[in-house]
Amino acid sequence: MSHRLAHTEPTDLEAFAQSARDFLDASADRLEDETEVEWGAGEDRISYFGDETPEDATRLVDAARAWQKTRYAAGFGWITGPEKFGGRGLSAIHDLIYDSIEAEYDVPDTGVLSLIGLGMIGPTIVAHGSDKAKAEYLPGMYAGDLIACQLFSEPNAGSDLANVSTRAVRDGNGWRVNGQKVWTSVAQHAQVGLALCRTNPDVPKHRGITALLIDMNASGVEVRPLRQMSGGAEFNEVFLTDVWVYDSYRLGEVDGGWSVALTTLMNERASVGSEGAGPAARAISTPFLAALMGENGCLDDSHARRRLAELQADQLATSYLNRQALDHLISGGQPGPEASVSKLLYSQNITRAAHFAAEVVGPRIVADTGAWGAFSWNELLLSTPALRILGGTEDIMKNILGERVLGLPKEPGGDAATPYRELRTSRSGS
Amino acid sequence: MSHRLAHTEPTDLEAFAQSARDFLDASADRLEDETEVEWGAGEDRISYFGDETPEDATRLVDAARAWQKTRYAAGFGWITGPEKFGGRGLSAIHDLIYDSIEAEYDVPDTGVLSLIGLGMIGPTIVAHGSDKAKAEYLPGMYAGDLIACQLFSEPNAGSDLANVSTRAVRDGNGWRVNGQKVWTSVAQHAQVGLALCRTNPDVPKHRGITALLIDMNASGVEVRPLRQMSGGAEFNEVFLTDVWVYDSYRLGEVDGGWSVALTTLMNERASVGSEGAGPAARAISTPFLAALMGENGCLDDSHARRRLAELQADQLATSYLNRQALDHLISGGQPGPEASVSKLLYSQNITRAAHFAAEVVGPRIVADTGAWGAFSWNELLLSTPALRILGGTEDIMKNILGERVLGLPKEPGGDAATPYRELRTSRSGS
Amino acid sequence: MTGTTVPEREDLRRSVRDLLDRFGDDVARQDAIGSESGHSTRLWSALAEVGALSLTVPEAAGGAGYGAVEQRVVLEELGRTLAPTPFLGTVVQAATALVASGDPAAHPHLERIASGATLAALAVTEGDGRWRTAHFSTRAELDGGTWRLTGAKDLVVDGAVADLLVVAAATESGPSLFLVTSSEAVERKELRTLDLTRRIASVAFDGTPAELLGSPGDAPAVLDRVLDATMVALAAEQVGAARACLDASVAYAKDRVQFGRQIGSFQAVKHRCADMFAKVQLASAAAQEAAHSADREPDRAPADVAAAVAHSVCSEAAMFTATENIHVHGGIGFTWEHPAHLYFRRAKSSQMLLGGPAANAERLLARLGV
Amino acid sequence: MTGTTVPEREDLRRSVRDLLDRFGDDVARQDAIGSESGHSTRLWSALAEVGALSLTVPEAAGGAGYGAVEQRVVLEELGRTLAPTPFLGTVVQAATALVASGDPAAHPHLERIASGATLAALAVTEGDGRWRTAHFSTRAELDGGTWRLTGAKDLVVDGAVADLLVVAAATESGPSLFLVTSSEAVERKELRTLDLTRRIASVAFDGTPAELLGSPGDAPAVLDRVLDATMVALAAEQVGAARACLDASVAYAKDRVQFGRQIGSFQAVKHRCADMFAKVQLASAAAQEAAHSADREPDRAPADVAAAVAHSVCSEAAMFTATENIHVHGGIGFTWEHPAHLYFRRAKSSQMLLGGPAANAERLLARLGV
Repeated sequence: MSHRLAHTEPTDLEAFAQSARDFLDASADRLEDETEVEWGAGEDRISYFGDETPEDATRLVDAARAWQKTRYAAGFGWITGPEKFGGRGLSAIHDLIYDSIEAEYDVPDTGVLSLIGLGMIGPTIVAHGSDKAKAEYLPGMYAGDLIACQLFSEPNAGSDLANVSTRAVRDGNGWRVNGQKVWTSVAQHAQVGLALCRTNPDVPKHRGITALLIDMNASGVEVRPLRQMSGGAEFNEVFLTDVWVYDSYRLGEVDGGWSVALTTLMNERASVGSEGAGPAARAISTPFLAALMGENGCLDDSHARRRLAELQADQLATSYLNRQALDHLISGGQPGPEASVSKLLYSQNITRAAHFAAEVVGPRIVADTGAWGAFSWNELLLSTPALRILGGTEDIMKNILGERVLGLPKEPGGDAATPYRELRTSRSGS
Repeated sequence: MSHRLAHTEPTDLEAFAQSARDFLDASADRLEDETEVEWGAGEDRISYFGDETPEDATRLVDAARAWQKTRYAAGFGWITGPEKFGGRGLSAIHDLIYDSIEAEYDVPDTGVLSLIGLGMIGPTIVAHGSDKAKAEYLPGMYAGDLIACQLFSEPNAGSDLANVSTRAVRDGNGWRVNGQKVWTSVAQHAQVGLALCRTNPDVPKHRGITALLIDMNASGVEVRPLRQMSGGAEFNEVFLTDVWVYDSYRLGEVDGGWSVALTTLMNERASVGSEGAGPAARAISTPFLAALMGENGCLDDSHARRRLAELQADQLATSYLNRQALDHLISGGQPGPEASVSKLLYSQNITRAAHFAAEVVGPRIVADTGAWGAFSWNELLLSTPALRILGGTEDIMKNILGERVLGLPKEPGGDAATPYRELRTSRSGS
Repeated sequence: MTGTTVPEREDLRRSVRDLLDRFGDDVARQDAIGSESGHSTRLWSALAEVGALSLTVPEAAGGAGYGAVEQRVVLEELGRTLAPTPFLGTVVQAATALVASGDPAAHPHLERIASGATLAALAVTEGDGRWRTAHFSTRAELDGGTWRLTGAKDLVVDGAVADLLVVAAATESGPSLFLVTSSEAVERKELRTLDLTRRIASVAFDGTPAELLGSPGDAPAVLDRVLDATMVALAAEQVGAARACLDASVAYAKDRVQFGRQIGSFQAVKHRCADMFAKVQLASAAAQEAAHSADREPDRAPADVAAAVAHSVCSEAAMFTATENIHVHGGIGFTWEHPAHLYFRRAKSSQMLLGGPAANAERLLARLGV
Repeated sequence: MTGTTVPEREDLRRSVRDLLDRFGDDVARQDAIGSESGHSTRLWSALAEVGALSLTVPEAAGGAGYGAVEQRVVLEELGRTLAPTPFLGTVVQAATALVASGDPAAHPHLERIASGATLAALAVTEGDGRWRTAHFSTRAELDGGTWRLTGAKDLVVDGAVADLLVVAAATESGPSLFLVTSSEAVERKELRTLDLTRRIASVAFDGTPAELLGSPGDAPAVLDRVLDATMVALAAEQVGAARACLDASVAYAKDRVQFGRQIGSFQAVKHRCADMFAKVQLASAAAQEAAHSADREPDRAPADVAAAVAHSVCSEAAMFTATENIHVHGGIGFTWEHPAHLYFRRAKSSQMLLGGPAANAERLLARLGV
């Protein structure tokens, strides 16, 4: 899809777009439009989360690294980064343009590097890191050598992220860190992690947190895979036991980690809306679902047709929303609340699609009889509860929309002014 | 429907049931089972709220009074009432048995007397009234001469009922009352109203309310009909201007009106579950909706069929729930949370049915082309928003279920301890 | 092609909004609802004056020659206030049919529509009220050089006030469109409506003299364009109405205090408003896409798909926000005096006018090739 | 007729619950899931000992001669804990078929089922997995006085562990039921299942020797009874599971603190729990009605209608509460280790096992005469 580039120095951007096309033409094949579904051909796996064997996972990570290396070398690996640290020094608009052009090509999925590391941790290091930290990590990350993860959530700090209890205490010219992190994706592949640590328990929770870059190979760091209900282990628990970190790997001020975290989260929210239908896009597309209905003898059933139509109307409208938000950014607009809305809609659409497909499949969803494209819907179905929780639960997203976008009043009796040490915690502790 | 009468002195109850049947056989016709729908026959009005002409309304009130007089004379007008005031002195089980037997007969609808007056205000007078008030009002009410209404809600006291601002101040051997009540059904027909009044603004809101019986014909009482969105005026506003009331018409203690109100509300909640599908029962029954589908050519449409089936499954299950709750009471059990659940389900079922019917009707729901059973669905459709609000909003019912039934904690920062005078109010005042 | 810039459209919005603030408040709306014609002729003249009626009329017929993108601005504002006007019947349905017919004889009519001098309506549906493009039982026959119409049309939007009727009828050469300008042998009946802010009539013809519009057999193609234009127009209106409901709920939730708190601080109310907001955002995206693709902008969704998507999503958003707005308002929200029910009525009416969700689902699937 | 009083049934519930507390906790469940047979044989023996397996077996066959009302107690408890057992295949499906066949030759099998000595399963569905009572492609033919079965059955609940298979097959006299007790020419394959706490197998026959159960052509009538018994049983199980999810959510909402408050004090969580409670109450009423009407109690709903109503309402309640329970628990709720997903899996599986909502909607309408 090409974009109208009005309002923003068309010539420069057009030249940039052309250079991106030249690079991609030389380095990758164009994707072909999939309008025909060949039922029964190929693998019928329909997944949201990865569930690869360790060997396959390594292969995919290697491919991601290699493609990042290639585009970095060509000047498209870190378009918005400062030139001093290996970036191209161009605008976010250039970045969006490159992404929309790259989406037309068949290139390796670089999510393992880009979703967390390059998309969220990188910009946070740029904004808050010491020169030493920047120089040490940024070029390696964007050259595809280093993978970064986000050590934020804890068992008692989920929706209430500022409630982190992982302790960092001063120790010489660094910090000694103890605690447990959870829901850490890509930790098993990562060389570096950004951790939120409690450094002052005597002030309110938002004001006693410090952000530290942790070497994931350091002594005391233990990564344990956390298996999710759909079967795979997309996430990890990370145990930090007397992990020692130089102070120069601190981001932001001591006790000023909350604003560092906000930088990271801001970049997360901005990325969510653009993901489209994600890994399950093909499976919940009109042609695939229509083929599924045909295969199961209900292509003429008015109930199934009605549900397909309603689902596709909502999915298409969501895609219009996302595309318009991107157009808006490309033409120089500020990001709006579309990302939060898009996240809510996205999880609703996929959930409806998965239940719809299960119903079309009928009883063969219950056990694997070997029929192609039947039992395979389970993996997506079993991922749907997570979509309402990950990256901010539905409840939290609605609070954000209600309070920050619509200006509705907060709940009374918040704990933002209570010293962390005096806060109430869950009885069972997890 | 006959009830199994195990566990509670079968002989006495059976004799009572037989006497009720004898009375009803002599005084009324049996209802015939309506299983066949004759499409296009008779009136096609499908309403939840009444919307009669004043003449029709008077005729219906007269018929209700006459029937109440008849059954009172026969000893079935106030089965649970104290004999001293004209009641029969029997148990609530006898009452339930009589109701379930009367439901088999074609008798005038006595809702205008019984829903509020006999069902809620009467028991409150019995529990909290002076002997003078009891003697003056109770026999008249149960003999069908007096209609009673409930003067509780106000513009700023809806969900937050204890927030009433209608003032009653001591004046000689009585009270002078000023204020405005709203959502008062049957006020236009009523001779007496039970009002909650603010008598002490210097204590928390629940502790400064007094309950007074107001003569609706007294000087200073003005009843204005309040038209609801479906067109009729089921409710009223009642303006009280310097209305004077003898202290002997006070119910309960001075400043003790909240517990009086709780007695009234308890009787409301108990009555809700038993109402079945209410006035729209026939219209949302399987035969009627199936006839509607047939008439509109979608009896074989799988989408319409699926929606009909889901609706009927939920409606039938709701009727099982109500019937089982009644059985439970008849066999001596305590009322459970079924009434609140039943109210939620009831409003959901009717709302779904009305929207379903509108869709089956198609574009003829938009304007009255004269087709029988088409445009007429609008009145029910336009009543559905009220069902989620009246008698406790959905939100309040869910708070009750969450807090009182499931034991979940209340919201922090309530105002139950703040003196009424210091409470925050809405800026616009309504 | 979009003929206007975003700032130009915002200017248009402001001028329409100013008008509606003056002529379309609650009192004016009640007056219009109760009036003989069902709308304020002063508002209609004022809309003509700011050019709101001529946006999509071709330049050749004295209009601005713009498209759905510009008209959307007007419709959002009309939807926001529910100011009763004959815009849908006259400017959307009848004028689109006149333009789509390609008949130069339609130009004088379009000019008069653009200037506000003529009100018009499109008479298509019959007995069951369902949109159709063929198989009309209303017939036209040539009688000594004059076409004469016989038959009955139900659900004619703005049919009672229309000076000009565009009528679909069967002929020997297939379904065709006719213009009726006289009142000879025309029987009109204003119907009771669900939506109190939009008038609908039935119209019966009994040998009524009529002029052929375009060529015989043209009706299906023209009516297909009218259908899509109506869906795109309703979508814009629905977004305006849905946003009005959201705004009203948010304002009330900030103002209303119960239990010592603004009710908007309760999660039940806050999340209800957030859900309304999400629906409005989605609907707005769909309506925007439908308008821009109707105007054949590049890099947009296929116009026919976008129109059906918008009709589905915007109907749902309007219905949802209208329902929840009443709920947020509690008791006051379901009184006759409060405007909340007018949005509920409009939402249900617009959702059902073109056949309802079932018909639109099949329309969308057909357009997606399923 | 109900053969027991409420206190007697509460005694039964207590004894089953005690057993499950001992043999059916999280660890035991994990062991069972990972085991060869998919269940704990010790638990099965213990269930037999307290009489839980013989409730609906006729007295003539050594059972208690009770009905669905009593079995509902056991099934609610099994649903509550999701203790993996072959109860559905053996006691509900196979035993109901044996009883309904009216064949005295079934008595020894019923006796062994009642004592826990025999596990059994019913093999009905074929290729598409849909419940059917006729048109089987599996065929039975008489071969010198011995019936021999040929064909394949998919989705046989507890099929891999069953000592006794009740098989539906076509014969020249119509669809009939057969008993297979040998493993000669039987190929069984344990299938990967959505529901990890219930085993399902495919079974193939290739000239397998079998005994006729009842008379030729009896299968449709018997299978209709099995279908209703299965719906009533699943409903009871689903109520137990739904209540377990509600209880787990309420407990977690009281325990878990975020933002300095128990999360159950937030309306979003509180109202979610209230919604779950409403679903549980409705489902419980439907399951109760279905069980009592199945036992032909007077003044109850028609048994066939109540069974289909219960299957609809209880499936919905189980699915809803399982989904919302995960959501209330947040991240921990969608981990493999937490039992929440087992309820989600069971809920979807039970909802779809007999054809799913579409099939059940038509079933209900047929029973309502529509």
